Amino acid sequence: MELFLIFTIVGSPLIAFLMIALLPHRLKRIAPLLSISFIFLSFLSSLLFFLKHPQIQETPFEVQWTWLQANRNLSFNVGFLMDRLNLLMLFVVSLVSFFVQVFSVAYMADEGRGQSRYFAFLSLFSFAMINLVASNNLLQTFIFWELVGLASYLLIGFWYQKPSATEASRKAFVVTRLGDLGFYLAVALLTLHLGNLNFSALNSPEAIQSLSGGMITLVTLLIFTGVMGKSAQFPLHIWLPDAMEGPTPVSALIHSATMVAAGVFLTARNYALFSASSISMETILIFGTLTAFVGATLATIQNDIKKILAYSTISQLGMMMMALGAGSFEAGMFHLTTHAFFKSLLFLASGALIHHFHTNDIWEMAQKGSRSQVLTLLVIAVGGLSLAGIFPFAGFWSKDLILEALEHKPVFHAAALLVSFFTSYYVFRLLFILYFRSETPHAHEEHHESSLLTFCMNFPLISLAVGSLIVGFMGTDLMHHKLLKFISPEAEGKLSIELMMTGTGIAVLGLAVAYWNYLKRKIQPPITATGFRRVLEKKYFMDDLFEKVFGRMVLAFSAFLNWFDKQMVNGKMVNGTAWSTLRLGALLTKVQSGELQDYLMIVFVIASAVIYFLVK
Amino acid sequence: MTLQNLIFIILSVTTLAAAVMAVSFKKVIYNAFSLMLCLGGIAGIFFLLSSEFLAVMEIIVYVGAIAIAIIFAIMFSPPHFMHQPERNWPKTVRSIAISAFFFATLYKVLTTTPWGMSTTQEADFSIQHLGKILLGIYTLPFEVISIILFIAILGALLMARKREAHE
Amino acid sequence: MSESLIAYLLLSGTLAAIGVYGFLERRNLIGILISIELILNAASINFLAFNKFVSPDKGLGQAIVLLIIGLAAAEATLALSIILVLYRGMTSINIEEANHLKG
Amino acid sequence: MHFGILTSILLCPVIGMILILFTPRKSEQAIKIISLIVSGISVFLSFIAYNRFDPSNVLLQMEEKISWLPQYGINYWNGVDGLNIGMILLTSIVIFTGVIVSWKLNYRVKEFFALLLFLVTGVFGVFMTLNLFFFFLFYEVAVLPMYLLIAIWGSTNKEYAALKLTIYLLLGSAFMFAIFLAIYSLAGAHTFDLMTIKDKVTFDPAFQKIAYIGLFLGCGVLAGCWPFHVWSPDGHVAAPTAVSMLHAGVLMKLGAYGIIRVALFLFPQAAQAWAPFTATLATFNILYGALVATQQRDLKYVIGYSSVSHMGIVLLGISTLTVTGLNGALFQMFSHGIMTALFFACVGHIYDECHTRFFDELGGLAHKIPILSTFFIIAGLTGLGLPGLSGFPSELLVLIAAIKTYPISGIATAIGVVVTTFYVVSAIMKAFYGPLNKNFEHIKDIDLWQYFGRGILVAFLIILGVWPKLFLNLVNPITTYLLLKGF
Amino acid sequence: MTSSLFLPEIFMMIIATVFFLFIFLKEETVKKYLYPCSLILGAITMIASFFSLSQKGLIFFNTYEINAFSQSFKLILAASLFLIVTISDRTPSLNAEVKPEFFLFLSTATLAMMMLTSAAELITLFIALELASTSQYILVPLRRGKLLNAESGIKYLLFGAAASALTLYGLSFIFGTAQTTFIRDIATRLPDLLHQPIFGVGFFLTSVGFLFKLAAFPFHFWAPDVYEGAATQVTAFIATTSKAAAVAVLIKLIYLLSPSSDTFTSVLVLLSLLSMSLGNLAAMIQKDMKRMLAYSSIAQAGYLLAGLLSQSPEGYAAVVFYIISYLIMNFSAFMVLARIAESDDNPQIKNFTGLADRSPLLALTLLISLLSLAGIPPLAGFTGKWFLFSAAMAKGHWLVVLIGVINSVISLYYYLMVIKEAYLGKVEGNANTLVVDIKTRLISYAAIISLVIMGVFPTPLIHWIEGMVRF
Repeated sequence: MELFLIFTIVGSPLIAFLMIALLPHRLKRIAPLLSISFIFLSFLSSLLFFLKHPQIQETPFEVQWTWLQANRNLSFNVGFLMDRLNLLMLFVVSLVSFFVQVFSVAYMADEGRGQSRYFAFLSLFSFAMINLVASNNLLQTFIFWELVGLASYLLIGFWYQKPSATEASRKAFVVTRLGDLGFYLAVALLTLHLGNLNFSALNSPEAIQSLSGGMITLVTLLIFTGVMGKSAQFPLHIWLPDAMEGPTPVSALIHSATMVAAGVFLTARNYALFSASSISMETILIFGTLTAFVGATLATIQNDIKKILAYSTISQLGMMMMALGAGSFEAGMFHLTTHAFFKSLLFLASGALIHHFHTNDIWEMAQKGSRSQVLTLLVIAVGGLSLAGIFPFAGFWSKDLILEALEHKPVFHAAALLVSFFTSYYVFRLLFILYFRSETPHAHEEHHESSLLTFCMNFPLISLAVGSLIVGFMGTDLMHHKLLKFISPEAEGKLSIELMMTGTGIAVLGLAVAYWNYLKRKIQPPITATGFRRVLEKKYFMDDLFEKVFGRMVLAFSAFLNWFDKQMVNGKMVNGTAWSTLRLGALLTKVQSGELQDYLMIVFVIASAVIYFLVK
Repeated sequence: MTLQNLIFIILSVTTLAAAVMAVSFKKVIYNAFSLMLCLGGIAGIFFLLSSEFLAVMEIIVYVGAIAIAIIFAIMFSPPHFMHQPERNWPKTVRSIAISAFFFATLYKVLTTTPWGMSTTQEADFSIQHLGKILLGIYTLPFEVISIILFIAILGALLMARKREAHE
Repeated sequence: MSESLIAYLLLSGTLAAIGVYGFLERRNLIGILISIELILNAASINFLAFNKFVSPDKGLGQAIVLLIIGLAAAEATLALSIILVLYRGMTSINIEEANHLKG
Repeated sequence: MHFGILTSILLCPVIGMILILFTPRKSEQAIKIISLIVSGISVFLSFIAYNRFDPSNVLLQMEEKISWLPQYGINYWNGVDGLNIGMILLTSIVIFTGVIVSWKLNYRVKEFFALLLFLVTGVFGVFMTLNLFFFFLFYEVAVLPMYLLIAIWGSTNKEYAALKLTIYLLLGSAFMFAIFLAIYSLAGAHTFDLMTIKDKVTFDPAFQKIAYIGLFLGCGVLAGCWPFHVWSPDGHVAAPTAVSMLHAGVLMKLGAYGIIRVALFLFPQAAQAWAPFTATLATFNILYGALVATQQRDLKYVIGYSSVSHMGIVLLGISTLTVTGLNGALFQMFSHGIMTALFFACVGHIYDECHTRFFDELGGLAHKIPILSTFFIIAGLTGLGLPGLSGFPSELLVLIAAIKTYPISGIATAIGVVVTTFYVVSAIMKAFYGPLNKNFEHIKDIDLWQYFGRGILVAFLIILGVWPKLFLNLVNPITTYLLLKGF
Repeated sequence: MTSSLFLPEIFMMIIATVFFLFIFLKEETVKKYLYPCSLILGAITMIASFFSLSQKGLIFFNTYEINAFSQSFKLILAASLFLIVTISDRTPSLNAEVKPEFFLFLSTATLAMMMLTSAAELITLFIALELASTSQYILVPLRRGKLLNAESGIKYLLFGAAASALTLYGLSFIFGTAQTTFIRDIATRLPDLLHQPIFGVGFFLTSVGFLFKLAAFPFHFWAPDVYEGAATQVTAFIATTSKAAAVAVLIKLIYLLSPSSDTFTSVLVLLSLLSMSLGNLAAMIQKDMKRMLAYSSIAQAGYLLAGLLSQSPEGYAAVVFYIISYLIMNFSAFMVLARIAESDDNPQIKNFTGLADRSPLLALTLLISLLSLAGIPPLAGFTGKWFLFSAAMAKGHWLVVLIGVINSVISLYYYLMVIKEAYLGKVEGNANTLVVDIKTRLISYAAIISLVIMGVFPTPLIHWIEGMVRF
């Protein structure tokens, strides 16, 4: 019975993908319905699985088969592991994916033939993500890790007519694969040294003893490079802002809740291995802080609504990494869950706004009377407040948990506070511009949408808003930390009061500064960027660093190789030898001078030489 | 020194001198004449080697026929008053060197090998014995030599006939 | 210098060497022909010398020399006829001008 | 005694060729059908051979032996074991799809298909035979028709490429010729039968060292080993579609197969001694091929250089001399064969439709030919080793084997994978995505028949990617046996 | 009885006399009857020598030995004469009135070569060699009235005269040391002769005459000029038949009398290496087809020497196998040449453009023969080379094998140039498709099939040859 449930969880999106891909043209229209129903089926079965196994915390359910026999004593297997961490992620992934697909029905309504392709890719992505989450060994995670990268490549480049979209998809795929390089090497090293890649084996105490300290650090850091690539940590985060070229529901699903969270999940999954080496924990902490700071600062100056949310995701992921680095993986996972809800909510809402105003720029939305979209603005407010960490919303609880985890690291604690200040600053900047700075809505033409489409648009928004509220409370002691207990039994979730006070204080401070800037002085977006702002404009020169330095250097080297191949290897070695044999031939024919006496001279010389040798 | 040796020395000196003259004179006609002299000397040596018939044959065929044919050819070819190409020294030096090298190796070979002298005393040099061999062991070469001569003459005729066709 | 085998062999060796010299040096076709005759005669001296001093059956060498003389005659006639054809073609029998076929 | 299945596979193309020679020149359709039937039978027969083959039994199966010239140690001896059953299957599939793909050919059809079948006979022969004489004979039979096929039906600077290719490959085979004879007489084997040589003769180390490197470079020339790879990009680009499919798909595997079957089998100690050298060459292959591929402006050149890079992975797998490495190499040979065949099939169609392969002239084709672009993208993804497609398991196995013995090569392979991703994705972007080039309005997508031809290849890629056991079960026992027996 | 022993030679003499009589007939009867009559006579000789294959015996006071070896070579020589005669119907470079003499000299040359193969006595050998050379000296300048052929004629004659003079000199040395000219007797005296260097010198000088006919390295200089200067049919004759005779004699001499001192073998190795490399390298840049085939025949002489230098029964068998396949390959190449050359001037490589369109059969024959010359499987050339090089390798001459194989790759280059011209060349305007008469068609099919059969299934032929090579 469990096996059947697992297969439905894991297999249903794949079936949806195959059915849509093989659908004849006439039936392309039912693609959305197909993919939504199957993702919902997967969500239901995971729920059912949880209900049937309440005591899931203690006895994880695992099943596996051998997939690849490398040689007599080395084999890789394929399997599924169901324990509290997996189930939590399964809920998050399938739920968010379900809401996004419902929303996409409305968003992609006027896409026509591309719609079936869109939904096929979406179900492919959900299949890959679910399997990644449910897998029981590192190799299978790596396999679906790359498939997820592929799905994000296909979806970012969905509107392949736009050169900028294809450019962004290429960048995303190459950068993530650069990260996966480390992960790939880690998988190879671990197979070499441990032979068995199951998570249970990896994190077992005897495995950690058998590996030398240096090897554990090396392997964990290599895995971390993979995580950096996928979860857009500091040096490899450059692809996420460009990934906004894709349709907004895609960003909502992939670039806020699921894919980017995969890195955090992987670290959490192998937490025993990671925590075994203090150096890697330190590096995770440092990189997490850097990412959080960079993300938050860059988000403050963006005018494109999706870019703001992208940078905010980067900074929140940085926060999660800081929590993991600091030693409490339940804080990280709890923030991941809450973040999944309110960030996907924010993205979907901004999608609704873009869909309505046909522009990404918040200032233009303001001119076009963004105030008129009451429901969307309300929902954005809910999401924004929970992002900023205001009291009753989900963000507040999980952020404070992280602050509490960072308690004993003063420097990183201060950095976290600074980041949450910037977070609340750009959230309220967004809200004030959209709400208070918007002109009175001129009588815009009321293009009425069919009731179904509006429902598809609003239902996910509302449910996600409610979700982001409930999830927050589940962590508090009111519901005696049901969610926290669910994540890790021994976590004592009470928060110290003064920490809550400082958190809220910082958030209010951010609100005040934003109010001062945008309502009081009504500053317009500055034209010329000066000083620190220019640095921000140039995204800390990171993009240039990659494009100009690495890209140019590698391409220059391969240009040299290409020249070397054409001229030296091909030109000199091959044509050269051919030319010299021909020259030798021409030389030999010179000997054939046509003079009989020259011939005979050679004949007699050689004849007497031979006689001489024969005699000697 | 017996009379035999004396004659041998005189004959060989004359032959060699004539041979040198045959290949060194600028005018071809002189070469032809010195060739005839040299062949005469060789006939003498044949005589010394106790095969008189061959000496006579040498005189008749070589001197009488081939040398004369050569002189005929010289008459047909460009008259000797036309300017003779002056001597090309590098070529001469080169050929002297090669022939000297050739002779040196031959000399080395000849002098080092122990020649087994024949033991049989009754040496029958007579013409009857020669005839018996020519029609005994060498019947086939004897026939074939006639075909060769026939072919050579036919070829010469052909070359001559080419003259009209050519004009 | 006693009249022994070595003497004759050396004599024919020098004759052959002179023939070779003539062959390589003469610029006139007929000159070359003459030097060929010389080499052939050197060989016949060789044969006769061996016939007298070494060969058990004295008639062998003589028969061979007889055949050689026949051969030489055939060769000479043929060579002379071709030389005359060449002379008609390029009005000179200088070997160095007969080098159109080369390369 | 079952009828000689191997000889009948070998005879299929020969009979086809003879039939074609007698069909009149004008009835082109009949010629195409004959070659299709013949290659179809060869596919059918190789499938029979495949499922009759029992992997656990490591010894030779379906042996056929006819003594040809016994006193010269030459006898016609075919046999199948784990190494070549996969290759025979690969060849039959590639020729079958190759014939389908060149269905629209109209210039001198008779000679084209006759030469194509002659080429395949050579390839089949090499994969089946266990006698060095016939190995060499079929090896050259496989190379020579290449010249005419490329020189007459080829495209960019075809004559130069054809000549370079033929002379290069034959020069490589010249070394093999000398070494085979040396094995026969110098080492006193007095037979060309591979197995009897192995049992009868123990070669002295000095001879082994020279012989191994001679064979490795001789076969390596065909396998596109680094300094001798120069002919393969030009050859692929100039060759017509079916020929470059066969060539990159199968002929390059001939070289690698030769190294394993003859060089590694007979001279294991020398293989060990030379392993570091060959591994560095292979690493050079991988990185060099990938990096140069990024610079190419012609779609076919990109694939040509990618073949060089992927063959580097095969050579690296061989030089690790571990069971995993060898399994990875054999798997990569099979999967790369199918992948390149698919690549060239797609590019062939693009060239027929748009008459150009340069990136700056192409663009936005996905809009007009969606099915073909999907096939191309699938081939590209296999190239960059995406899990779920057959490229991944082989690269994984080779990486694991390489990391243990040559860590630098292992890292280089991983970096190579990233560079491959870059040039594959850029190629897809430049050729298929972006705005549609205006003068390609008229191009039409592949019809059902062509779809079927390429579909088989895609099916193989996916099946092997998802379920690699199918191929590895074949290969595992023989490689373990080979390496155990050798060292 | 003895006459049946001497059957092939008798028939050759009959042919010679018939052709001689033709000289005196009128112009148009000659034009009408000469060619068919020569075909019939050629065929009869071939059949006669086929029937006399099993003869054995010694005639002419055992100076003339008839055994399997000599009889099979007579069959080969008769066959190649017949083939040469078949392609001499239209000879643009020989004017009509010279035709009877042309056939006469051909037959006398073949007669002489037949005698060469079974001569058991050195002087008979030499005289037969002279007869063969003399008839060839006349054939070369026969070409229609251009100066070049006279020049090539005189070069061939003088070079030949020098070579035969040296041979004669060598013979005198052998006569001097062995006191006898019968090869069998010398063979019996061989053990004590070997330590005398003079015998080695004599033997080498004797082989000079035959290396000259084989066109091996130092004695090859005449080949390019003569091949280019002579008429196509004459060149074909010199390239095929005289080479076969030279090989036969060399095999017999080396088999029986070879001073197996390693200096002699290293001399042969040197000659083989040099002629192979020089032949192939020089041929690469040739434009004139006949001159290219001349250089390629020098290279083939190098391969034959590679077989000879092994001085082992397998080596000799390989040489005989290779010379047979060489005859067929070279003959079919010259046949295509003869058909291509309409006018008298030599066919250049560019005359072959678009041959595949003009006449596919001739193009195919050219392709098969040139590829077989280059040693590409599955043709006879490859199998021949395989046997040659395996014999050489058996005696440890790995350098000869390596250089030989690299040379055959180089040779492939210039053969491919011709094939490229034939198959890829676009002939502008409506190409006058060559009308190929039945006879050529038949011979082409025969040549192609025999080359492929000898390549793929050489067993019966090799067995027959091995039996034959035993003296």
